[in-house]
Amino acid sequence: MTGQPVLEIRNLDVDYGLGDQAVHAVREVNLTLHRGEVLGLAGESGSGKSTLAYGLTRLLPPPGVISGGEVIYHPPGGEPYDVLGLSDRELRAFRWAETAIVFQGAMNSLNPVHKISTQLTDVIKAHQPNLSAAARTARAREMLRLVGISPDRMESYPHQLSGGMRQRVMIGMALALEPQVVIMDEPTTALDVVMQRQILGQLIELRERLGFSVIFITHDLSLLVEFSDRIAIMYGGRIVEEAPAETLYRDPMHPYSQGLLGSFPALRGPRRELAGIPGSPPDLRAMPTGCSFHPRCPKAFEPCPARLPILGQPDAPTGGGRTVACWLHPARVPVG
Amino acid sequence: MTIPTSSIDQVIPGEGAMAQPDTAPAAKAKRQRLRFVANGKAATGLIMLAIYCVLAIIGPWIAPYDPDARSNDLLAPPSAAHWFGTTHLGQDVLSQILVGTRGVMLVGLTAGLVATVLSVLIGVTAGFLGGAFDEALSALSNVFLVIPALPLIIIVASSFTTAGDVVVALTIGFTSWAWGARVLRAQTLSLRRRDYVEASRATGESTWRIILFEILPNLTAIIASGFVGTVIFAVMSEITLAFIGISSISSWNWGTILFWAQSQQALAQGAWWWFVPAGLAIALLGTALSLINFGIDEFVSPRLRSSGKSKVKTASGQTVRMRVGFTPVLASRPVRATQVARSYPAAPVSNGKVNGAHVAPRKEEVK
Amino acid sequence: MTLSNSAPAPAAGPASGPATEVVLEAVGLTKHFPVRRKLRDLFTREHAAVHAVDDVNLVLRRGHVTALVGESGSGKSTVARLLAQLYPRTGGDILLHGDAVTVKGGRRFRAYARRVQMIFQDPFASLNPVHTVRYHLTRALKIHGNAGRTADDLERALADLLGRVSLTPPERYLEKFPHELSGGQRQRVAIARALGANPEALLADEPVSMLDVSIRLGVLNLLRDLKERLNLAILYITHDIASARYFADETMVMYAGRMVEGGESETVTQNPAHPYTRLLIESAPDPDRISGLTADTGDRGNGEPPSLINPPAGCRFNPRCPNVMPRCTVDLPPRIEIGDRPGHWAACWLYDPATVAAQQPGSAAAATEEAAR
Amino acid sequence: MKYLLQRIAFYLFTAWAALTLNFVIPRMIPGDPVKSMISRFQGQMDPDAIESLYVLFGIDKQAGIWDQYVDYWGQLFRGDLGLSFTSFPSPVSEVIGTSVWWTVLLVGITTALSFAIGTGLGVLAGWRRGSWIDGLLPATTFLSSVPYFWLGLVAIALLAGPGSFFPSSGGYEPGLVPAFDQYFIPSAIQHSLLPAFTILISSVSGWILSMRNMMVTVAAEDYITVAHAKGLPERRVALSYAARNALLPNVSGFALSLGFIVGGTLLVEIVFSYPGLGYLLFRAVGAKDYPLMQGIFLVITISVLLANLLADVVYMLLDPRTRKEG
Amino acid sequence: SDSPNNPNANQGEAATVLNIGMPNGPQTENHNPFLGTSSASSLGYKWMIYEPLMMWNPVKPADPAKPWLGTKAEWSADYKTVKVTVRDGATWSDGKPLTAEDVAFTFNLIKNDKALNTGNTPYGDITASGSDVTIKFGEPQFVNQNKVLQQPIVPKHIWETIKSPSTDVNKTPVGSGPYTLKSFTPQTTTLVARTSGYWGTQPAVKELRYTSYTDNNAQTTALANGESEWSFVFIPNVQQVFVGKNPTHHKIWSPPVLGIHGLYINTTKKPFDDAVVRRAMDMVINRDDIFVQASSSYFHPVVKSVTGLPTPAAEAYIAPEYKGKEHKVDVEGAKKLLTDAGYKLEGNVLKDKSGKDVKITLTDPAGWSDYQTSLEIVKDNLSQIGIAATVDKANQDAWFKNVEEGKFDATFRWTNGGATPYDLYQTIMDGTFLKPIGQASPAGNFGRFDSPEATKALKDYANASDDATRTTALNTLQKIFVEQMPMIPVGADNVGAAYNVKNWVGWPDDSNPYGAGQPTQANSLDVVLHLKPANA
Ligand SMILES: Nc1ncnc2c1ncn2[C@@H]1O[C@H](COP(=O)(O)OP(=O)(O)OP(=O)(O)O)[C@@H](O)[C@H]1O
Ligand SMILES: Nc1ncnc2c1ncn2[C@@H]1O[C@H](COP(=O)(O)OP(=O)(O)OP(=O)(O)O)[C@@H](O)[C@H]1O
Ligand SMILES: [Mg+2]
Ligand SMILES: [Mg+2]
Repeated sequence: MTGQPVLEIRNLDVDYGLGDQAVHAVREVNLTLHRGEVLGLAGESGSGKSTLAYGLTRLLPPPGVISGGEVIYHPPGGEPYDVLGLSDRELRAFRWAETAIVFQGAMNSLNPVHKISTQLTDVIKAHQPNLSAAARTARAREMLRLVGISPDRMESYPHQLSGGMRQRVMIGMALALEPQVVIMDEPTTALDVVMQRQILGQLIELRERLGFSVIFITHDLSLLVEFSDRIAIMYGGRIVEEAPAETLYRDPMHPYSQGLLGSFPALRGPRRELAGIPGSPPDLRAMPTGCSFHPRCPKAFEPCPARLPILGQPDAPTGGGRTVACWLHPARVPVG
Repeated sequence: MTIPTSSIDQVIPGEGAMAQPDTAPAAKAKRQRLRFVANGKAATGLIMLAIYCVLAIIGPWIAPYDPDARSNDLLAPPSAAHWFGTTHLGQDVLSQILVGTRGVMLVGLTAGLVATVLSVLIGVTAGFLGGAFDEALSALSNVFLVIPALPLIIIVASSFTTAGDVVVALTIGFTSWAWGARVLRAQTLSLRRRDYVEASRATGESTWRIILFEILPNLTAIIASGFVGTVIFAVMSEITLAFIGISSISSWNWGTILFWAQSQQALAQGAWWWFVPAGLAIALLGTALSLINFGIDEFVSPRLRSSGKSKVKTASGQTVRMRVGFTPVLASRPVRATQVARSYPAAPVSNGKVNGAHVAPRKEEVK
Repeated sequence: MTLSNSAPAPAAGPASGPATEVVLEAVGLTKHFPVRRKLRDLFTREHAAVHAVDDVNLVLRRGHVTALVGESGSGKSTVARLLAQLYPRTGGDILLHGDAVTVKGGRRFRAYARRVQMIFQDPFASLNPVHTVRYHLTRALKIHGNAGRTADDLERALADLLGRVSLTPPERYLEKFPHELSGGQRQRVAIARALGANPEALLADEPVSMLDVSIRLGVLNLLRDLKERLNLAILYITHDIASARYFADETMVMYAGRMVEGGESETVTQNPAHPYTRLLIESAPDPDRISGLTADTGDRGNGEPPSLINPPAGCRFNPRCPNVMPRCTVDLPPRIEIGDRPGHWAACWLYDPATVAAQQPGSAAAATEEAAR
Repeated sequence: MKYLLQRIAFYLFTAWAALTLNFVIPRMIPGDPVKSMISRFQGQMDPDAIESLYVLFGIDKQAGIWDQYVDYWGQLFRGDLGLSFTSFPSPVSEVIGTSVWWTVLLVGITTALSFAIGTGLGVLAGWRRGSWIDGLLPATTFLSSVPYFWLGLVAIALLAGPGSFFPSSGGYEPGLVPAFDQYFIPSAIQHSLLPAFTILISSVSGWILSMRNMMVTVAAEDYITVAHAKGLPERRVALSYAARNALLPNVSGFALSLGFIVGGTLLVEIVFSYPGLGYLLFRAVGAKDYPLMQGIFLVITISVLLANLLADVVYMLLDPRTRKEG
Repeated sequence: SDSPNNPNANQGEAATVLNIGMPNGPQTENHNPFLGTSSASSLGYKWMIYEPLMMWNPVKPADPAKPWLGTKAEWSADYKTVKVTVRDGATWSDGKPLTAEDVAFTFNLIKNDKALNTGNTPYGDITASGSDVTIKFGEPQFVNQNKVLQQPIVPKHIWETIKSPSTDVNKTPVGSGPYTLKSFTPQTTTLVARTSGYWGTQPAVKELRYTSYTDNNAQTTALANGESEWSFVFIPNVQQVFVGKNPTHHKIWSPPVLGIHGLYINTTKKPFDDAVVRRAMDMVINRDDIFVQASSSYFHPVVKSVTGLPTPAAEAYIAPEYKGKEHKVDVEGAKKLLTDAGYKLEGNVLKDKSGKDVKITLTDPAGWSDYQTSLEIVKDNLSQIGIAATVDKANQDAWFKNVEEGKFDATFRWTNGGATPYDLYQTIMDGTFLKPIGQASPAGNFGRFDSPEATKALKDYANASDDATRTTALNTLQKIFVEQMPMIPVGADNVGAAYNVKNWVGWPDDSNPYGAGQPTQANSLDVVLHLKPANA
């Protein structure tokens, strides 16, 4: 099922502001999402994960602008096209039907003044205007059942639901049109671990049934390792490493990835030695030259401050399907 | 004559500010305090206000004539000698406006000050102490809020035997604190629960120090906005009182000028110069204060800030408006994807070329 | 910053070791928040209350970190605030060096605050944005008379304080406003402020949950370092049970306002006894459990924590508990020693010898016991 | 429901406080209705009439303040507001009754209209930030700072000259008898146009500004982004998601402004000699007509309270969150 | 349509309507002729419905009153009794005859209800016999004779059933006048001529429309555009605003009456206790400027005579020694007067005898624009003789109180008006009103003018039983006034009108001052009865 790309992000650049004032929050990101896979996106706060997610669907609020790149979408059986080149009308039709998004705060994602049913059906109405009202309601009920909420909560207002229920409603809503891609931006950070597991479990189960692809964003690496097929690590607006989850966990190549993994105390197994990442995240307005991680990197050596490492397949024969941007592992085949 | 509802409302949009306790501005307060002045609207407003303040001080000296002095140019239209024309007694309207500025500013500022002090005292105490105290004080301010202010001011002002500037200012001040108190109470209530207040309590700070040094500084924007709002209201009320002949102000103010113009039926006599300058002076003062308020609003709620440019040029030379929901795309051409393929020839689109004319398909077509 | 802190000597149980003088102790601590009372409630019969904390016993020892874990809303912060005397309590006692203390404000509160200090969860919220680092620290020093007599003394005290939390050189930080600092730096300032009082006990309420992954460790290591150097008693509150394992000597688990399990950290995390602790640990993300999304994890109850206004009778976990017994819905389980390690206990009928025995005959035994009462 | 009950309790309390204030204030006013009447006639009224007027108005003897207070409430419950001094012995309720409709119709309709237009434009301005409507904002700010009455004066000067379509004063053509017929209604409308425009122009900007700001604030909410992400038609996002939520805080503003109808636009009525309640209050104050003042103030206060109550109900209907708990 | 507003309903009769306006604001329906607060009094239409016994012309106060419902009135020599003969043949609009009983009833009604006795007249016995009514008084009524006989008479058969005449609104007025009520709205009251039964000649005006404009502005506009044909209102710049709009038809007529406006001076304050100072002030105050600028060249006709008596109304009363003596501004004369009396003019500052600067505060309520204007002019004038004046704009209530209690330096105020100069002088000089500073004297003598001689002269005038005594007393009063100047007269009250001669002619004017022009005056009925269609 994997292998076929569904979404290709090419050289995406996203800025906040214009001209000299611009903050380059996402730079030259290349990423391919394959059909049916869960792609994890990790990195610490401010590394540009959300910006990337919003940017590829053009949902960034002002002053965000997309300053370059393209996002090629491959509809099943259709001709691929660039999402960034769609007109407003086309984009509206594209949204939700092809890519749905689940945002971090479910409380704020649901319109407080409309009932759940309204919010579930209006998206169906917008995209499938020919469907009868009854069919829409039926579909909405089905979606609720799918995410484990009793359909008699249809007529509730968001504030009448608990945080977990709201989040599940959002997931249900995201799946209502059976999109190819679901982007989830920290969908569970506000929730309890118990609840978090419950919801993610449900999601994975649904993916198995419906076959959509997921971009899953969080900075909790241990969560990602457990849940995703592939993981991309972001740092300072760039992807610094990308690999299958297991590979990344066992053998992170980029020092930043190593640092991230070393920061998590493990609950089980032998007590590991914890090594944090010294220093603080870079200021996007004044990025370090060369590799932006070099000021914090314990293994930095002479090319690091000077030249930017390119994301590519590392030389070392460490198994296929992984890329890294680090001078320790110079690229054999650059991506993009 | 009503307070522009927008002014204070926006500081706390509904209960919004309470719902999202820690927004960026709180964290960046100090730096932005200066940026507030850099705000275009606020700066314009402040400059205008400064001019008014200067006029309030030096007005009587730079006035070309004694505002009471009669001349033989009865009801003369604007001329070189009398820029704003004269009244039915041959008094110089310009001089009256200049001399009248002081009274207006004085009453406005005094009333604003009184109302602000009251609203801070009542609002912050109620919000901080809570309990029965809070219930009583908020009931009080709610009552004052609901009781219509202008009629009340008219009735009260007309009840004083010597309604001088001070009395008018105090009357206005004492009847118009309620709105500010309510806003401040709500804000204090949310501040009181902030960690830094709790933290300073845990450090062992005394209650009054917490109110004065931890809470009040964080309310400055709201207090300032309330102050400006009340000043607008006070100026309008004062002018109204003078205009309908209720306040017995011996000195000139713009309302007095309008009163004379109205009672001498300046309109019927075609003496537009008699009431136009005073009205404009009021309107411009009001505008200045409103602008300052907008500045404060934008400072408090950064979303209201118009972020520099609102239009961007894309690579193809098209101008696109920045807006929510549709992020502008600068580099790739906005129209057709075929051109994308051409400018990035390496794009490894797996099955053939990118079809530029392709429109996002409907769901039905996909299935 | 890469402090290689291996686990503390695992043999050192809470009862052993010389440096375990008790600083602060909570006995039967209880806090009920009245549900906001309106005028009309004056006429209703009973006042509803949030049972935020019920009958909590806790001991903080010198040079010892006690972790308090539990899900959101289980009452952890309330416990901390009660210990800091920021809330009046509904019941129970707080013993400082064995003496019951109740202070509300004024001088006695200051005296208490000098010995027990609290660090708040959110470093972004716990520093007043309008004041500089200098102001925050100076106040902490002045209030507790640690500022010395002269301006020089003060400078020295400030530098010392910042040095203790590794913010050096001090002059680089003193004049900064909170927004000019990173999260980790802010949390350090908050800790420095607490240290300004020169306390014996530090109540750290989720001191790292708002911090970024890479910074967390630094702050935690700092706290551990302080514990060791200053011989502080630390209460470490978190809902991240993994960090409790690494950082605390002893771990207590709270559920819906009650303590449900306690013991040495390693024991509690590796051999959880209470069903809730088990659920918690199972739910925590675990990289080693790749493709571990088994169906059973998804179906642990409906995931809804109980209402604290009308908490369930008996064990509060009973509506979600997979091992629920009839007795759980009736009787409140007491602390029961598990016996695997000294000091490991759980408030669960599963470990009651009587229950264990009665398990086989079925619910009849429970019924007879019911009758006996 | 509890929410509503609680609000009603609040309104009852406020009404009591306002009514008591209403009782107290005129008693603090030192003026004297008889003297005011004499002064209005400047010498053409016999000074000997003073005494007979005191007797006539029943203010020649004073009851204890508490008795007066009790009496006052008694009268209120009987719906008796006393007799007006200026048009003695007409009951205050009757005097108010003749003018209240003018105000309610003119200012009420105008305020509602202004709210509707202002909100509509505000929605547009807030939604399409940076479009041409934003260019109007400075002008709007200026207009909202202009005193109503001055705008009225200018309007009269510019538009209501002799032979103009716009009459400069009054509520209808003198000589007409108020009736619902083809002569009176057009005349009444014609007379209300200028005052209405005046109020509209100077009040609409306030709504535009506040609604715009609310829209801008709301447009940055997550659920708006979600609505966009859902690919909903722009109209639906703008109206059903953004405007619907942005409207909520303005509802109470609208209620307050309904309350200000009388007080706030008194000057428009003065300038246009419009026979409404505000003008009546102005005259009552001038004539020291306490009963009338009390009556008007009462009407104003009650209407403010009712408007607020209404706003609460509307708010409750619009915002499901308030429906749950208080 | 049967709408009252249908213009066709009145078609062909357009010229039979007279539009009268008053700037009194919306009215509430009240046709009670006894109450000054009723709409009938406020707009003046009570005089069209109810008639007095005698029709007195305030413009020529010394002329005898015209018989009206009474054919003659005989006063006793001491003016304590009057016997009125009631006209035969007058009927009420409900058809009942008007008798002496009605007259006696009316006066008894007033006598028995203090609230109705607006003149505070000391009524004694009132009896009717045949067509005669005899009214006795407790005091001589020489100065009040016309006021008494101006009382509108009401029908006994209706009013005896009214329980509380002082609070009744008299919804369906029944009077003896030529008009009856047709309709009432807060803005407009319409009267129509009786078709039959009126004792006098039928009026040419068939319908009277009284419109109450909300204020002076509205009234002025209505006059200027011809909407309103008859009114009494202050019009600033009247020539431009009203007359100039249509000079052939728009007329203004403002005959003075025996009541004046002027500057009261507190005679207890130094140096204004010195008559020399007051006279000097009088000499510099420019009455003409005030007339032109404060009263729009008509509203308060200049008091020219040095005696303070307005002419021509008081022509007949002016003492021989003052006949023709008119006030003139004489700055030099004033300065000489002052320096001769020991005052010093140093540069622009007048020093009193003790060497102090002479200063004065002029006060009047803030809202009274004509008085305020006058004060501004006075202030300017006084500066010519070095008196530094400041104008204080007081609160109306405070002003009232302070003036009555004598707490002022100088203030513009009116005097009472009457049928003789008595009321005028009484307000200024009567020692019986004299109260210490701080105690209110509401009826007059605000300046605390203490002259037993004047007090005696006033008393003599009111109580005399022969004309010679009265003349002597009045001459004495004039002499005191001129020499002491207790109050500086400026302008007179007027009872004139602004009227439009496009449709109706026959209005009183200078050539034929047969009555007051003001539509609310008692003799307005006389004016209406004089009107004839312009094109007839
Ligand atoms: N409106 C803006 N103007 C300027 N910079 C911005 C703006 N919004 C975001 N940024 C910056 O862009 C960078 C990327 O932000 P983004 O929200 O994508 O990070 P993230 O990886 O999602 O972080 P988190 O984990 O906290 O959600 C951050 O450094 C942030 O400071
Ligand atoms: N001031 C208060 N008034 C009423 N209820 C309160 C108050 N403070 C806390 N509570 C309630 O008490 C319970 C315990 O709250 P507490 O903050 O102690 O939980 P917590 O374990 O610290 O949660 P978290 O992990 O989210 O910080 C919660 O249900 C909370 O709603
Ligand atoms: Mg993010
Ligand atoms: Mg907490």
